[in-house]
Amino acid sequence: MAPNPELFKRIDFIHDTSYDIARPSTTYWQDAWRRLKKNKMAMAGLVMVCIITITAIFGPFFTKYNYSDQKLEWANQPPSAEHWLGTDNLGRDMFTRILYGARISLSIGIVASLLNFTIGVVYGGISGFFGGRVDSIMMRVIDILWGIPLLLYVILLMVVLEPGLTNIFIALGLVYWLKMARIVRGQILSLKQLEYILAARLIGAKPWRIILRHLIPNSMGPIIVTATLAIPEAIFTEAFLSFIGLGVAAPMASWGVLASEGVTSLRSYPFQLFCPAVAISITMLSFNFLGDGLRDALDPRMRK
Amino acid sequence: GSGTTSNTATKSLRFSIGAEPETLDPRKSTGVPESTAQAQLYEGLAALDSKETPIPATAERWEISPDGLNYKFYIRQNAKWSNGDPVTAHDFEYAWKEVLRPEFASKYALQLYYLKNGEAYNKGKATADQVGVKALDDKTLEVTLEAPTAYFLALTTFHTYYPVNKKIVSTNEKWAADPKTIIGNGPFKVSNWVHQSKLELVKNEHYWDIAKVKTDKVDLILTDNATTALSMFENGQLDFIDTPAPPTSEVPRLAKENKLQVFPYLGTYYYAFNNSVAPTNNAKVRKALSLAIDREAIVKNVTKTEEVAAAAWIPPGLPDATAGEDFRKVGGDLVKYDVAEAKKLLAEAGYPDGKGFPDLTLTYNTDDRHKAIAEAIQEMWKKNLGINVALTNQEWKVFINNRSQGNYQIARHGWIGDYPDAMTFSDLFIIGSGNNNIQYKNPEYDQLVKLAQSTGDQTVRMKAMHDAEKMLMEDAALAPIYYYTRPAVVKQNVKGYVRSITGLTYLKEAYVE
Amino acid sequence: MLQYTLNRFVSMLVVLLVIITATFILMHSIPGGPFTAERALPDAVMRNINERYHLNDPLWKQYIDYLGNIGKGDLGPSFKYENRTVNDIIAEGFPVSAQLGGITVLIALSIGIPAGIIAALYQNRWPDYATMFLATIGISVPNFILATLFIYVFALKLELLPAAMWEGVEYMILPACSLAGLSTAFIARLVRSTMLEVMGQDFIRTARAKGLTEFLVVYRHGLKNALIPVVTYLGPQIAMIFTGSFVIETIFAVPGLGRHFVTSIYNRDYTVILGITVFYSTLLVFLNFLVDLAYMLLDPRIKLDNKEEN
Amino acid sequence: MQPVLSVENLKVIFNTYAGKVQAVNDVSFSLGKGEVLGIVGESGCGKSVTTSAIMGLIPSPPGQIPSGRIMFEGKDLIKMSEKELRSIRGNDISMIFQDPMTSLNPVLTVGLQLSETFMLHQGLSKKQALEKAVDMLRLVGIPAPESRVLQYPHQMSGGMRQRVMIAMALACNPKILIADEPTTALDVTIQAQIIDLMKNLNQQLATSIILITHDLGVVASICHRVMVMYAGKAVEMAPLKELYAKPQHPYTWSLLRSVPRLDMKKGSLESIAGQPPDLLSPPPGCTFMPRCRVAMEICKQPPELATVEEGHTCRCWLVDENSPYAPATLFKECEPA
Amino acid sequence: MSDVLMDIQNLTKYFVAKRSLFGKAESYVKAVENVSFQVEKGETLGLVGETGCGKSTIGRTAVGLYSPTAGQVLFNGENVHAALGGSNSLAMRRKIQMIFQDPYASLNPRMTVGDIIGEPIDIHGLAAKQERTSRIYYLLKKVGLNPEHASRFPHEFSGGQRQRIGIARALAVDPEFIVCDEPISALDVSIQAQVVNLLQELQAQFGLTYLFIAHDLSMVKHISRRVAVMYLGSLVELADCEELYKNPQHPYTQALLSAIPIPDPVVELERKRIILKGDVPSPINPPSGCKFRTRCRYSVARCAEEIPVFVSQNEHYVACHLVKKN
Ligand SMILES: Nc1ncnc2c1ncn2[C@@H]1O[C@H](COP(=O)(O)OP(=O)(O)OP(=O)(O)O)[C@@H](O)[C@H]1O
Ligand SMILES: Nc1ncnc2c1ncn2[C@@H]1O[C@H](COP(=O)(O)OP(=O)(O)OP(=O)(O)O)[C@@H](O)[C@H]1O
Ligand SMILES: [Mg+2]
Ligand SMILES: [Mg+2]
Repeated sequence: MAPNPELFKRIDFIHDTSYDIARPSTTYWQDAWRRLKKNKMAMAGLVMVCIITITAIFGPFFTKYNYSDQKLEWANQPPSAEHWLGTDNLGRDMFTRILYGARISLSIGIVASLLNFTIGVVYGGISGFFGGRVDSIMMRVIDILWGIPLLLYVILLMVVLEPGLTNIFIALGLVYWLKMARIVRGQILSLKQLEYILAARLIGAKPWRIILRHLIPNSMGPIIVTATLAIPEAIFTEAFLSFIGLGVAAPMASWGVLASEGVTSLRSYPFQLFCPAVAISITMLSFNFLGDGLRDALDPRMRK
Repeated sequence: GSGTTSNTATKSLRFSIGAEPETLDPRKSTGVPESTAQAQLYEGLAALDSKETPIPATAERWEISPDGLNYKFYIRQNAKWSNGDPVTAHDFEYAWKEVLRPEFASKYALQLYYLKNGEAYNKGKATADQVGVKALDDKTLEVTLEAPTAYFLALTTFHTYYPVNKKIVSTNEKWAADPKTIIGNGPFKVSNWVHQSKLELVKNEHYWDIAKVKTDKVDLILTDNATTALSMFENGQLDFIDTPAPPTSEVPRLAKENKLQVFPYLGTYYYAFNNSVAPTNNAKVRKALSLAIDREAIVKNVTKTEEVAAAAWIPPGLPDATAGEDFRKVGGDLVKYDVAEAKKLLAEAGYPDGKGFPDLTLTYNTDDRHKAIAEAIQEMWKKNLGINVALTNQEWKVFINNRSQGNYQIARHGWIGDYPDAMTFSDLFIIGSGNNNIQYKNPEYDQLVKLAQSTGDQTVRMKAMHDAEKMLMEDAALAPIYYYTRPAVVKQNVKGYVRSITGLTYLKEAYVE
Repeated sequence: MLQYTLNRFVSMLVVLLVIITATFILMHSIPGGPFTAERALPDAVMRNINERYHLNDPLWKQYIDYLGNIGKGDLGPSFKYENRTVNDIIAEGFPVSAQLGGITVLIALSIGIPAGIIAALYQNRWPDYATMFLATIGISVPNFILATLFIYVFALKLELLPAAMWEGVEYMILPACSLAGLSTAFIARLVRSTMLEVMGQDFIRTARAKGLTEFLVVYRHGLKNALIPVVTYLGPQIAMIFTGSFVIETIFAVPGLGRHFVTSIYNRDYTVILGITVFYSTLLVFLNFLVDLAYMLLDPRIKLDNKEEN
Repeated sequence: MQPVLSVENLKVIFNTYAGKVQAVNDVSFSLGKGEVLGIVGESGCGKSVTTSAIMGLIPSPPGQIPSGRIMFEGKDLIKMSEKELRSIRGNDISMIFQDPMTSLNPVLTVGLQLSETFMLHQGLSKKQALEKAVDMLRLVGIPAPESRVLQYPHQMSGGMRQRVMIAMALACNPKILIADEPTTALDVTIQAQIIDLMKNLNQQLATSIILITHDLGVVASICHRVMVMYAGKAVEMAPLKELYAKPQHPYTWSLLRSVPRLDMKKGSLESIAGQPPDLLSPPPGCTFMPRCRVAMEICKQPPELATVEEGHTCRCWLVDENSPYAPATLFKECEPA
Repeated sequence: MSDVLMDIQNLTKYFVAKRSLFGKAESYVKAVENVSFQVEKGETLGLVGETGCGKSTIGRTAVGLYSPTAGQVLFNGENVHAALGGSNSLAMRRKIQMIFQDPYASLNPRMTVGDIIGEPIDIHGLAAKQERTSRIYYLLKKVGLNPEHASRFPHEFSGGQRQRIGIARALAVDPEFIVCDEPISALDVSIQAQVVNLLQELQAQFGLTYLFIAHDLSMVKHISRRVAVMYLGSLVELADCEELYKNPQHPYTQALLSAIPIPDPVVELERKRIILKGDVPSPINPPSGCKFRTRCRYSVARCAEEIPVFVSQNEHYVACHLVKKN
């Protein structure tokens, strides 16, 4: 086939820009969200977290029992059609109690992770970034907070304040970010030596900007892991604090309290432990898979 | 059992007594684990038999003066310390005077205030010589009391009255810390003490009644966690759980499996009303609250350990004036469950159907059982009276502190008798009593108690105490809930132990079959 | 280096002093004292006791005396346990707790790190999901539930192991495993996240290009870069685990130090509270120092012992 | 010359959320024993990816090799198991990476990073390996190698790190050395030293070398054959002198012209107008067309690789037999004023 | 010599190589020793030399990333390090920028290219939101990248593309002075040409001043007005570009120039190089006297004893004892 000589006609050189066109540009967050959406486990986690939250908020309006309704003669019933998750030692409906407990435990979990993300991350960030004397002093403060027995100030709080959730938040606020602060600091100590931090300094980025925009995003992995750990830890600390007298008043009960009570009756009424424990585990699984997905999504090097 | 620690060869008895004893020095201790351990290591002048009557122990006999103020105890010739030393009257004198010596600072010094000048000496207002205890010779002990005390013999079975080996103790301040120097005069002696874990006892070869001791070795297991103790029991690591009591939720199962033995216990579980603050300073309110409690439902569905719904303040098991009569039976039922009456009283107090009822808080110290009871009663009050009572739980010492300072409205309370006499319950609510946490101030009541304390006449005494109790219940100064029981988890093959109503278990004749 | 160590030592003393002071103040400001009991003691008896334990002295004097004694290495007598000193209590309890803690940390590291690595290497495939599922359960099921379940299964149902007490190797397995659960799971998750970060770096590609086995690539080139968070976590965690866990020691009747942390406060056993706090804090501060040293070993770019070079 | 390595129709794509990046698109070449093949081309045209593919180091995901074969000693490297590859990597084929800072492990001493290759492939003891590492560092011209082996990468200058990378790759006398811009961070004297080193290796041990570089001077001093790449494709391949003397592809011309020479007068350097194509959606025809000064209508269709002379191939419609133009004349014609 | 922009005076920078137990430094890497030179406004000063001789260190010290061990850096008569520590450090930051040697390491892996380039714009408040995007696109185009690259991440780029991102970032703040630490060595020649053209264009347009560190002597010659040659932490020669290439005085410079490869296989084969003998000495323990003497073919006894001073002949500075006899 002889090609058409027309084809070999020179075309004038007009630098053809049609191939330079820009696709709509995405920001880092849009990009991360897109990556997150592709992660099935993470999306499953996200959906579960939403379901759990919605159930915690609205669920109690739809059960026929109240968390405090007792039927003493119906105590310790195993799960049945009447009581989906059985009844407790006073004949109260476990399912309803778990629904109400979710409100407490979830808000505790959320507060704990907020504390971690705010105080813990920022504190660790500042300490690690400035290093030297600032770091020494800030870390020694952490040592001190860590060294003073938690129980002592919890008891004091109990005496000073009215019982209720606020107390728990204060108690958590005192110490629940120490681990995070140290982990973040450790990460930042090693990251801040990197060349791109020098580069950021060079363009005049102020310390807070370097910490928030450069160092912390690059420590996201351990941060998310630590934050997701903080949730169950706080849920069970709440149970312990309730024991001291700091939590919500009975007969309202959080998941942690339900689980600790269930432990004593494990052999006779195992469902009383399993139901709250499973509720906590499912919530944690959802949070963790969401967290892991988030971690992956925030790391642009991880594709697919 | 599992192949773990079954000690069949020596037939040791593994017995859980609860937490680590604070001390094995009987003069200083106060708690249950201590006294249980000491009950195996020491022996008082008298001991309680299975019917709670004092019988000769280290003392082979005694004489009591007609006015009931003077006792002479004759100590057995063959009573020996576990190191072979003879037990002498001097040992008793020394031990008792030490308890009272102010610098010795025994927490239970008050147990010896019955002795003449005992209280004065302890307060630094008398000398040791003036105290009413004296060794007349090696084997004779003379005791003089401040006032006639009908139950003094029973008191001598109590650990504060145990002797200590003067030779050892007066020379070695830390004697009670080392198994080698813990010298007792009871059926067993300490061979090893692993703190927080176990106290190993072996037969005391020098014990005067060694013939009756059937077990060579007793391991006292020190754990205060009910679930742990139960696991160890079910795993074959324990034969007998004395303390801690099994978790309530496991009780029905244990009973069904024949592992549970429930013993009477000289104690009342009650709700203390603060008689000096509103709204519980109103007798009608108190009474309404008390009447609205379905005690039967609580013992049946909540506590479940064969407790008895309280019918009045003083529990059964105490002697009355006539021998063989029970104080409670004679006293009769003084509280009941009557919702209609309760509603009526509440209306009279100005809160018909609970309307306008002020904020009321029920405080308890954190514990599953207290919590369950509180929740149940809260619900009863809500249902029966239409009032909402808030619950608060507090850490133990904070709770005690608040309660003893009257810093509460309603608080959970329990009282265990020290000795088998109604007085151990009656004198609680006199003005100035350190344990009058309900802030009850009734001079008439005080007079009745004084009367009972000052006379040796049993009929007068008992009547006074019955009257006092009626007064207390009439005022509804407190709401008794139930009478304690003491459950034990015991293997079928454990025999021969004696459990006293005051909570002590004697293992002298116990053995594993 | 020595200079740095000395500085740290001085700051450690300051930290301890602050901790002691704060604990002292807190402890005396909460209600109840060592001799508050359900049965109120008569005033006379109370007075005698306070006299004997110097509780009548003004607080500042008690504080000064306490510091003086600490200087001599004497942590004082226990208020609750007659004839036992705090030094005794620590000397008896710590070896047990440390032994249990040692095993626990060993388990946590020897399972947690490989699990995290495996999860990272098989990111978003089933080994990852499986280990992370287990790890999440490990984190969300607290040790008291884990311990109870272990006892139920291994001691009561299978009758393989004793349910409690501390009398030999077989007694250590269940408590160590229950205690290790959380740390193992957390370490696994930490390692996974940092390994993911590290394994994407160029130098891993270089290591692979050298023909190193996957094990060496991971172990020598990946792990060291990924360990900083783990080490950070381990510092305080070891202090905590080695001084004993209240929950685990109670559940398994282990005669360790951990129980005293909580019971001494419930008992208001002032000297024990302080003594244990001092002991724990010393360990904690020291371990955090070691952690900082470990940073410098793990990452030569980290310098804590001098001011910024630039 | 019998080829030790032949790459046939290699394609590498990266799956990104935006789409598939066609980083290497149908590249074929062979490397003879003892031959030095230079690869030059626009940055981002797929040179490093091609060589990474040979090493089996395309990160996957996101990378993927949908087609192509890489034959080494009769076996296809792409189909090889990880284990087989491992025994080849570092030993038979080794590679000098482009980015020396990030390619060295920041937390290990350079001594360890060097010596582990010896321990692995030559079974040396730790001590011997470290001694050998010192020798290697000396060989690449690092002063005081005894103390340098104990240092960490961040304590070295860029050039030193690069030389460490080189030493690492030369460690085991590989059959094939892939050098991805080995001398960019080096000063000319060291560069000359390194090039001598590679030349020696090549001449004495008949090591085949693939050299990726931007420095056409370096290419001129060592290569036997040169491949020019543009946008994932090989656009021209010729023996060294031939390429410099008779470049056929317009891109090659531009490339040669962009180089400043000492004997040149100052002024603006010639550069190629426009942007390199987006490899997500490369132009349908000749990828260079949008920037080509001599484009023709037919360039909207993809050109085939055509043989100009024995051993000289070019992917351009200009060298098509039907083309009315002689590239050489156009080359002159387009020279800037 | 009226308009001196950057004045580097007796700059010395040591890194601690080893520390004693007490934290005292025992030995130092003498990266830069007593270096003085000036960069005039609007010029490009090329800085060449052996690898590891301290070029990057000078560059980094000049922009204030390292603090000098001794000596000072004046920018427009103002001490750079003092200004950066002061309250108005942003103003100084904006004036002095740097293009890093290692492109990948200097880019935050978690930021899109758009954000990397946009960050200095944000920090210095150089553009409003809408303008910001167009400015980023403008910069990307300037350095030869597509605007659509703005939403990609550094790891998705080839080495040369990454380097261009770094250049775009430095240009974002419209600096007066840029330290270019081997900005083009990772680029292919056509892009090199683009970038160099760009740099020159900017220079012509805005009067930018460059300290241009490079190994490619041809390129240095092309772009610089004057060239400084370093060896082992010291300046050995500094002269006008044409002059230096035509008439290199220092033996090291001569060796350097002779080693330049020529992109022409025919010429390249014939070229004669001066081969330097011996090993490069260590900067921890540099030779006494003239540092180059261990490898210098003309070295005499005096070279070991006396540190040669910088002497000038018509603005041609050389530090060599033999310069006149040569
Ligand atoms: N992980 C990745 N994800 C997406 N695209 C990638 C990835 N790695 C490389 N690319 C793209 O593949 C193309 C080829 O890259 P490569 O590194 O081979 O270029 P190069 O020819 O080596 O360039 P240089 O000379 O600048 O190093 C580039 O356009 C790059 O953007
Ligand atoms: N942080 C540091 N710690 C210790 N030594 C260092 C450090 N940074 C640089 N050096 C040393 O300082 C000397 C000069 O390094 P510099 O990076 O300035 O060299 P250079 O001239 O830029 O070399 P190249 O051309 O190879 O980049 C080198 O010997 C290097 O090892
Ligand atoms: Mg490349
Ligand atoms: Mg450099």
